[in-house]
Amino acid sequence: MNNVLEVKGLEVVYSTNRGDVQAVRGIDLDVHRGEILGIAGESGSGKSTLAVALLRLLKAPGKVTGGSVMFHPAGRSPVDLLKVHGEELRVLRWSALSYLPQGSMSSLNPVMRVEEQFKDVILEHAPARRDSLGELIPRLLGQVGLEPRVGRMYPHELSGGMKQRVLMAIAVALEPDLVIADEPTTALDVTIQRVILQSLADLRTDFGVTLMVISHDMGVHAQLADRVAVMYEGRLVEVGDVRQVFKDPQDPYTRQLIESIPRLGRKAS
Amino acid sequence: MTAEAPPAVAVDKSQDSAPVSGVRAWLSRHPLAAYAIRRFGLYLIELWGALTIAFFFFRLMPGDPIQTLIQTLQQNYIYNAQASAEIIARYKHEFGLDGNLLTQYLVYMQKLILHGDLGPSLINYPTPAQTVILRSLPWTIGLLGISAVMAWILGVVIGAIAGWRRGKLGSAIATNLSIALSHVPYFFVALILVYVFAYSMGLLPARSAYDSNINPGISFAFIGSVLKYGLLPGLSIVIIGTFSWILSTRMLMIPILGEDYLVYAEAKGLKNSRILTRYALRNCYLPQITAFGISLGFIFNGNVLVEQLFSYPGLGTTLVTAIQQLDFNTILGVTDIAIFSVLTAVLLLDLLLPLLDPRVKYWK
Amino acid sequence: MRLLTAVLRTIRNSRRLATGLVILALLVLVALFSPLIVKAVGGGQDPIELAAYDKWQVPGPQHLLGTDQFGRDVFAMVVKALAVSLQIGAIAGVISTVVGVIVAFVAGYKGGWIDNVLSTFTGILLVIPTFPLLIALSAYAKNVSLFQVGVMISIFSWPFAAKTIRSQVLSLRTRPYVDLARVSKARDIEIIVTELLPNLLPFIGVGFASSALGAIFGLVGLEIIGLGPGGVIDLGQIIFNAIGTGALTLGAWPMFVVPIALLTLLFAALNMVNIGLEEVYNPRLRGVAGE
Amino acid sequence: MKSELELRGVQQRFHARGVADGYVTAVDDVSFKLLASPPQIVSLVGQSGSGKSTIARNVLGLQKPTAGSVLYGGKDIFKLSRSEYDAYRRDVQPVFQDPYAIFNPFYRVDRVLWKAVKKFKLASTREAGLKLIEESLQAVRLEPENVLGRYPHQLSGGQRQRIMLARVHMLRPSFIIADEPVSMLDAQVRKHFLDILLDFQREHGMTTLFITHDLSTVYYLGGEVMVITKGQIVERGPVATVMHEPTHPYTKLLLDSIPSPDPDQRWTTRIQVDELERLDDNTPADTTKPEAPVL
Repeated sequence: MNNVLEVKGLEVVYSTNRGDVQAVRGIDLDVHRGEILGIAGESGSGKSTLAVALLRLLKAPGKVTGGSVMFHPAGRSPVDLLKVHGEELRVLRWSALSYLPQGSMSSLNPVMRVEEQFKDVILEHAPARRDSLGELIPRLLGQVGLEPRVGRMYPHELSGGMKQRVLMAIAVALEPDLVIADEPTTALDVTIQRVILQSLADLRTDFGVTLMVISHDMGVHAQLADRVAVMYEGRLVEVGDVRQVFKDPQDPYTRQLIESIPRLGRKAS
Repeated sequence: MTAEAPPAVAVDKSQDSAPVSGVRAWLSRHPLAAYAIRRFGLYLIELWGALTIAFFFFRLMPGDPIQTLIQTLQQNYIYNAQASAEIIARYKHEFGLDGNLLTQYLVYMQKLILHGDLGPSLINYPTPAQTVILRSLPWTIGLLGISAVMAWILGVVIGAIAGWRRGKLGSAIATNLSIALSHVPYFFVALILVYVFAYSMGLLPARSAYDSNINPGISFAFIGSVLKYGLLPGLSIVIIGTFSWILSTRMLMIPILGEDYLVYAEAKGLKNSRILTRYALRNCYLPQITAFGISLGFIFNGNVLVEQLFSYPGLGTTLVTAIQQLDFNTILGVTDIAIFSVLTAVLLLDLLLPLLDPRVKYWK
Repeated sequence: MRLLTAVLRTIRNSRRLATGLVILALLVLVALFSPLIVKAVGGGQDPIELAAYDKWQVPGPQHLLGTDQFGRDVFAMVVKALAVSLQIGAIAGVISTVVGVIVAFVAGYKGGWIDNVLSTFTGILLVIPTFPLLIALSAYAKNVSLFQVGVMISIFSWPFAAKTIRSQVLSLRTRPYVDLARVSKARDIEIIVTELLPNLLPFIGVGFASSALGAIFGLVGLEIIGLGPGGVIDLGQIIFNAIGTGALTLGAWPMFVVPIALLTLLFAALNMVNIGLEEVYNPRLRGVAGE
Repeated sequence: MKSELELRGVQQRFHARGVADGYVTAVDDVSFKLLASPPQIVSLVGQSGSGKSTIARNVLGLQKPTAGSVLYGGKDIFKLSRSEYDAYRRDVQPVFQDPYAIFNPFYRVDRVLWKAVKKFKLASTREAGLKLIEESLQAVRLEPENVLGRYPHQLSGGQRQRIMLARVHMLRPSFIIADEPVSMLDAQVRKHFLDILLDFQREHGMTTLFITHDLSTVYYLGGEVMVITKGQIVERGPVATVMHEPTHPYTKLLLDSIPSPDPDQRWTTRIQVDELERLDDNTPADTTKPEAPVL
């Protein structure tokens, strides 16, 4: 099976007291093993809701009202992500399906050292690695360009870019099949953004993970993605190879999106 | 015409540009030490301020207790001896009442700080007030300390769970009970406990701190008796205290549930129990440690009445007796001791905090 | 007018706040009409006069809650005492809120050394046990009036209001709309009154409710020790009376239970208002609060 | 006419705990001059923590610099006489970053416009005031009936930010200090906003100090640009020159970090940004920032 994830007819609504608001409207999407898939769209397009639904982190008043999400972790039997619950879901998490949140959000526990936040997830899913932790954590940190001593630090002692890198290292700690990254470069300074984008590309090379990168920034997709899916008002309007999407957009909305990118009169090196 | 106030300027920022001194550089490299020093400095200021407030408060009180005392003394002398100015002056001196207010203050503070001397107690003359107070201090520290800590632990744990499981029946019951009862004075519960367990059922004693037939000392019988007699007064503090900690912990817990790091912990596939203890509880009990310190003075206030109700031989009872007898050195002394104990407890908690919460040392 | 709609909107958003306010309103109503109620109970004579009736009557149709050791009607006493307890809450609540608000605004807005001094002073009063000071004060100042007791209690309860409001002022004064007011030539006092104060109303409400709670509690405490103001009966005094005369053992339980129940109800109502306001106005609680 | 706004050697330090000497220097010896005529657009571009917002507060008189001075018409703005102060306030007006927080949630949005009318005595009657307000709203392409009488939360971010422009339009200051005014707006709305600023320059002769982290908006606006990092201005010049021939390594780094929206122009080289150097100062990264972190 070459697909890690097969989304079919996914529907998500948010119930409000003025009726239901449909945030995701019947999405069909395959994620190929080993690729970097970009999900593009403006704010309110439903791309973050899609990510949250796939990660099974959707909270009330949001609710999945239809569709299936077949997940094919290596060495395990395929499951419908929307139908697993409790312990089964918990075991699947991180070792197979992992999450890279926005670094500027407070995703790291403020009162735990960085290394503790590696340890708890590793020990939860791979207790056999207890003895190798002392070597594993510095190696993971090194992979994203951080020194070992960062492990001894607390989140408030790190800059936004460093936090993002720590989150990246934790995300791949158990070599998951799929990492869903939600706006991984947003709210970072441009110079840091570039470093983060480079490290994300490295993750695929070094760990062979499949990455699904959600971003409103078309520049991110142009630099990083193999394929791009464009969302608009809860629908997928276009999915295709990154070159095709940028050079020859099929959907008028995609075209508009690409045209609205502010351009500098200077070519990036 | 000159300018009126130029536009208000953000204020908490320093304008001076003093050269970097060695001390400041050292402190900036040792934030923990800097924190401790700053905190201890604040403690000394608070202690001095509170003792000063208490002193002047009592000396400047309307109704002038001093005058009343002098009158009482004078009356006594008429029976005992000639009301000579000399004798009155001597008593005034002994009680620290000679000279003007400032002199009195300086003498009082000097004696207090250098010798721990609070002046003689009036009712137990010539026993010094500190001796009277020190007799009752252990009882209060034991009763109040143990019950306050128990209430805190119970309240924080139950409150955290109530927040965590909000929407569930148990949580709703705990929450609403707390809302109804958390501001009820301790002695209300004490009264009800006395009524039910002491009068109606006759199970537990309603007065005193131990069985007077048992000799005080380190013996099982005595300790058992202390526990038995302390149960009802202690319980009344624990019950109400727990409710109020439940409420405030729950209020702290609920915003934490919306924090990104909890979503992240869930995405990590950690067990629920682990998320509750390592992520949620760990972030919400820390502010409660500071709150515990601040609540101590308040708990002491309530405790005065509880002790009074149970004739518990602690500071509260000593205080009320002293007030009824106009024993002003003892009154002021009890207040001073209470101030000292509470401020010191708060200081110790605050110094402990950086060891538990890595963020503290950077706080202002 | 707009204030009113804002208030109504707030109340609609919180069942807890609404419940608290309704209970409070009922209690206040009873207190307001207490002279009439007492009159009705007496039916021409004063039911709280000494030896108005036989003493120690058990509750019945004649005397809903029985009579006390002096033959006074307990129901009438409780109604009147409720009014007194609410009065002390209102007096001390208003004084400490006003003082607290002023201190909080001066400290929070002016900042610098003024803030340091005021905050340290507030901090001292917050932490030190003030009850000894309070009881001593009432012991020495004999024959104090209810108002004086209210003032005395306020001396110790304003720091709570000051502390809550100061932290809000600190967070509000850096808001961009304050900057905008400054570049529109608004003066400090104008900014405080028109930009900050309206947004602080709920916190001022919380401060008031807390101070009122503290004052009622404080007065009851004084009565328990027998140091209350002269000439008035408050709920605490009835309880003190019940304990002192051993009413419990005489079967006159209403003298003991009813005032405690009423006070508990009052505390609960004020507390609900407190918590309701906090939940409605704390954006971090708003999203997820409510059961 | 007082037609100059000048920063001369402005330095701004803040107290901070846990740093080497107890201070962080947010703005370090910054000097530049803005001229009212000819009207110009000067962009100040820098990353978070570079000190650019502090400069805005200095210029607006909201924060008194630790050293150096802000001069309006040659006089220190913190030492103006009353009439000079009035003129300065009238002549230097801001547009802030956050279109949500700029409105006091307690009041209707038109209050900020009425305040401007009253405080700066723009009209003597209510009718004249209303007419002025409606004109200005139309000038920023807002329908008066759609915004007047509304509460802030009933309007979109773009609408709110344009009300602030309407306020500027009414006051006709010589200088607009715009601190990241478009960073919280969507791309489409952002373009609108920038066009209005350009209009103001052309039609009403207003000079704008445009503070931003985003080089692409700088490019769109044109004019002059100053690049700031670590509190110091490291490069300045016409936008075209700076963008095409950057001389300072930091400007080059900034330009190189903008992801090109073309999959055929991916980065081939790597850059190193040493965030770890901050750790060596023993500096807690998130607590030294004197300003609240921007969203």
